[in-house]
Amino acid sequence: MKKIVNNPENVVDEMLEGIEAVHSHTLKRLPDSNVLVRNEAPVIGKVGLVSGGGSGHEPAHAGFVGENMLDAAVAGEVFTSPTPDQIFKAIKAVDSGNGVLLIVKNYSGDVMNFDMAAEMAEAEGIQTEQVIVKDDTAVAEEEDRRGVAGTIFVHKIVGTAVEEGLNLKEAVELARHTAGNVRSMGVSLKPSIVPASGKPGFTLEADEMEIGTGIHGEPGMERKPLKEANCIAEELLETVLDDLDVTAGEDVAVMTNGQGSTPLMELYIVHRKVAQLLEEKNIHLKHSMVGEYMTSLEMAGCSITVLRLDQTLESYLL
Amino acid sequence: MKKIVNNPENVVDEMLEGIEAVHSHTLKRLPDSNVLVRNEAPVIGKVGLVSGGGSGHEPAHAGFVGENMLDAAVAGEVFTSPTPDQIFKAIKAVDSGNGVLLIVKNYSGDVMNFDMAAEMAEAEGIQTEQVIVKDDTAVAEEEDRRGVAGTIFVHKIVGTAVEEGLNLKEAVELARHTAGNVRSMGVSLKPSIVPASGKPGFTLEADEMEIGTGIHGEPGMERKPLKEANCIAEELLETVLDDLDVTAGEDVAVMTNGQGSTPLMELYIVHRKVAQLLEEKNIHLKHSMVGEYMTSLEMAGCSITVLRLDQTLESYLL
Amino acid sequence: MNLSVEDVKRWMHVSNQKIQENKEYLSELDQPIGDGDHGHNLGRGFEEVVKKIEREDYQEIGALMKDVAMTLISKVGGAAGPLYGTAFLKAADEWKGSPTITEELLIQGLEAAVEGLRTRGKADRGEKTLIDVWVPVLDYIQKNDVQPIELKEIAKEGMQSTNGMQAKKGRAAYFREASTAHIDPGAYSSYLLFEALYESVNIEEGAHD
Amino acid sequence: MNLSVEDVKRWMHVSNQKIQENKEYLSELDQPIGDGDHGHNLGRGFEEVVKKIEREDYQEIGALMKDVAMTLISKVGGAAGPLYGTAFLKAADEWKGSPTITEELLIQGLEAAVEGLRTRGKADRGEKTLIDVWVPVLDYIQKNDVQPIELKEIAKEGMQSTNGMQAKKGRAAYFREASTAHIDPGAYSSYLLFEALYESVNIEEGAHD
Ligand SMILES: Nc1ncnc2c1ncn2[C@@H]1O[C@H](COP(=O)(O)OP(=O)(O)O)[C@@H](O)[C@H]1O
Ligand SMILES: Nc1ncnc2c1ncn2[C@@H]1O[C@H](COP(=O)(O)OP(=O)(O)O)[C@@H](O)[C@H]1O
Ligand SMILES: [Mg+2]
Ligand SMILES: [Mg+2]
Ligand SMILES: [Mg+2]
Ligand SMILES: [Mg+2]
Repeated sequence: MKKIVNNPENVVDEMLEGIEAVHSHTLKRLPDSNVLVRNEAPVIGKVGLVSGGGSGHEPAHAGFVGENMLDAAVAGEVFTSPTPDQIFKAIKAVDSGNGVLLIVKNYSGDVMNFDMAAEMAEAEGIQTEQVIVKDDTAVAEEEDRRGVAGTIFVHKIVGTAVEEGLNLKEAVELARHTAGNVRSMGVSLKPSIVPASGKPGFTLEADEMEIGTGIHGEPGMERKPLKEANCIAEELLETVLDDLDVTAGEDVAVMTNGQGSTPLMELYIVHRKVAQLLEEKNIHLKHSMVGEYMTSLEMAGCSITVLRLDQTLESYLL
Repeated sequence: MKKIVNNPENVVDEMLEGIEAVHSHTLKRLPDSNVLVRNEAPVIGKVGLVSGGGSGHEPAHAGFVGENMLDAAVAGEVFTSPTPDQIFKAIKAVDSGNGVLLIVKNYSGDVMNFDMAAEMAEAEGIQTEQVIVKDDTAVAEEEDRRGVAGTIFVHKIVGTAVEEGLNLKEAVELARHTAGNVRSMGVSLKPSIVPASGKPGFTLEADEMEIGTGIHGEPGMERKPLKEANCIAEELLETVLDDLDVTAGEDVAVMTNGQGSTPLMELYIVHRKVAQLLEEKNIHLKHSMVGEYMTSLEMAGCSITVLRLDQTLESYLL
Repeated sequence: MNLSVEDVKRWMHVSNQKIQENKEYLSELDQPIGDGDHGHNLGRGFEEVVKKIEREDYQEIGALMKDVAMTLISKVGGAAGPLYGTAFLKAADEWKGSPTITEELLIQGLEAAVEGLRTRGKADRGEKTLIDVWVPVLDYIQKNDVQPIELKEIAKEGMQSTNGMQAKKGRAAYFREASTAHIDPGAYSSYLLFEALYESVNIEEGAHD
Repeated sequence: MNLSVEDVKRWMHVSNQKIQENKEYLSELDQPIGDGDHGHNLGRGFEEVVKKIEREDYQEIGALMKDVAMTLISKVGGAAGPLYGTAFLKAADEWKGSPTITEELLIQGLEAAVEGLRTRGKADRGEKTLIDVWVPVLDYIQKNDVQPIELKEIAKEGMQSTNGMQAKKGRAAYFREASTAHIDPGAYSSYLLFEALYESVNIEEGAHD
């Protein structure tokens, strides 16, 4: 394991200290917690927005705390859901009496821990709602789909919307609407290594790639010989467009996301092909995002996320 | 070689197409060139700002084209300086009659190619000036020092300053002043592989790190056993502070830069220690930047850049 | 089989011991069909549980069990944290105010725990989860005069039965058919808890000889 | 030794041939003390040079050499591009308007080229660069009645002399002492250019036999 860390058990705590040191203009860490909260929280009159999950996906989620985004992000251990007490602290810190919306990636652990936190909040009279993001097209069964990079679109769109005054009920609807129109698909070339275990989550031969890996290295749909960038772009994009049933004439936003160690150069090469394919299909690419948004430590590979845009979504995104 | 590319010979061209597709609101690619130019260029009344270098360092330099930053970035082949004709195209595209400042990283190839471009510009009556950034403390001889991540501070500070109206002479002075007060030092854990060759630039044992590697994998100062993050942070920071002769009571900005495949988590863990050490020394950390600014494809490791701030530099940076 | 506050404390101590001893093994079970952290997650949690209950002085089982549950909830994380946390919390509710767990209370407590597991995890028998241990154990105590050793055997069979099931819930489900020929790590840790229960009453009984 | 437009064209063709044949070797020389691209950089450039000069019809050497120079400048990049580009450009200036390079013009051209290399690269003899080939060659033609084969031998000696020097300029300088026991790739490619010159006049002379 070749990592720049101190004691592997302290990586999350030390990372959070680092984040707080750098971004103290925007956020603060709640005492004795793994919760990063926007400085202005609770914003009076505004619905609170909380997300979180295991660590190792940086900049998700702490990097998305701020105006027009999240009010708080809760960090679990590496690739491990945060616990309910932590999530509950975040909820309390951001509630201004207008209720709190929890944005959850669909992993059993996350779902259950956020559920318990919501119950704790309810017991103290704080109103919460949850939206479970299930954008990973790699899993056949819709209910079992994982929440991956598409989650960032939910943060952004709902973040802007609640800043503009949507109430909790409207925010939930918008969040579900966004989540319902976003799909992702990834490909991995090299695994990541969790600091505490020092072992890779999976292994691949020198000429293999895995289509559809999850953001903790969960198995994908197919393992096959590494293809060139254009083929990869086409395969990922087609799968996603197909699943989302996007047709000619529609508007989309696309995120080409790096999994951690993929050079920006490669992401742009992939995105170039995505843009070309969309143009050929007469699907309008209204907004592009290329970079690292939802990573898996030093995993190599990328994912493509498509969000079908309507006027509402576009107005909050752009 | 495990990369998401098509024909390795086309990586730069395809990357530039991708960048143009994504950032068309900000920049355009000059026809038949590897030059990306800000849409508003030439900005009337403003000194033009051009930088560039080999590709593979993304987001440098194309990612820094825009308001308060560069007017144009010239991309060479991977890890290879761009040619004078390309640089000259950039100069012509951004000159509004107020002259053009070239920001050059101190590599023989870059220096000579930019020199020739400046001569071409002179032959056509365009006034240019150059600032050569030599921030890499790893090289003993000051004249031979490489230009690395510190270059980004020059882009940002001079970019803001010329937007506010500095003339060419003032811009050169400010650029030299910035370059004179910035120093960097890196550590590498894993090499990168140039797509065309498919071979790593250097090799390291599983438990080794190299202190002071250049951004193309040039040798550093010392190869030694991998240390923990706090030790690495301390060694890099001390070397830089020492070289720059920063003393208690002074103000600095610090960039903790990832070399390509280092998780953000590790960068924050390093920066945490940097912030602590500075506090202990009573050096005021006024501005922190943590992330990937000057990469080397998928190299693993990080660098620390310190900029000594005075009122002028601070006013343009913050 | 009646359990005093001391018995339950001992149960938790033996549980912790077993989880620590099997920490690596539990994580190894979680490696091929999960993310290889189950033993470490529970290890972290039970270590805190015994610390917590040693610091306190309990007059009744409810308060003790609630501390166990809350500690697991806040220290384990992942899927196992809320599951075990919920199970113990629901049982604690049933045992509130009781200085002893009678057989009747044991049934009530386990019923509530299993109900909690089902609601929390939305899993059912045969989906290759810890449910495949808890449900047969509950069945057994509902229908029989409880013999600790039998209870342990039932738990063991339930754990073994997961080897051969295709996972439908949790991370293991992503492995589809590849998940089948493995023991479920959560089932194994649940078996350890019931084995610990058997051993802690047995030590007790031995002590009375 | 007088060189016609055709001779110079042939020189460039033979140069390209040699660079292409030695492309991998030149890059290998550049690997341990540079970035392993010297052969590929020059290969890319000379391929374009021969394409360019085949398309055009030259009446005099200056125009031909200027095209060679501009092509190298725009296609090679790195350190070698501006260096060779400058060298040929400066020589082209001296040869402007001349349909033949006389020995006197050859001296003037090479003087200008070496002057250009020095100004561009700020390197001097003994710093392990292509200068260590060009300077002895210039010395030789300044002081002798040029024999092509001797010129080639001088270039070869210059190239070999870099093995044992510690690099002071270019990427190789970062390798400090470790750069010493290697041939400089730029010196090797310069040797190839002079070997090509020797061979192209020799073919010519052979043709006249
Ligand atoms: N929905 C569920 N219902 C019941 N048990 C579950 C469910 N999801 C997971 N489990 C149990 O949790 C165990 C995994 O726990 P653990 O490894 O600690 O969590 P994680 O999967 O978050 O890493 C599985 O072996 C299984 O027994
Ligand atoms: N300042 C200099 N003066 C003279 N020659 C130089 C100088 N810098 C580099 N060279 C020559 O250039 C050669 C390397 O060329 P090349 O590998 O194509 O460029 P780069 O170093 O940019 O990759 C060296 O072997 C050396 O002969
Ligand atoms: Mg886990
Ligand atoms: Mg090079
Ligand atoms: Mg697990
Ligand atoms: Mg080279």
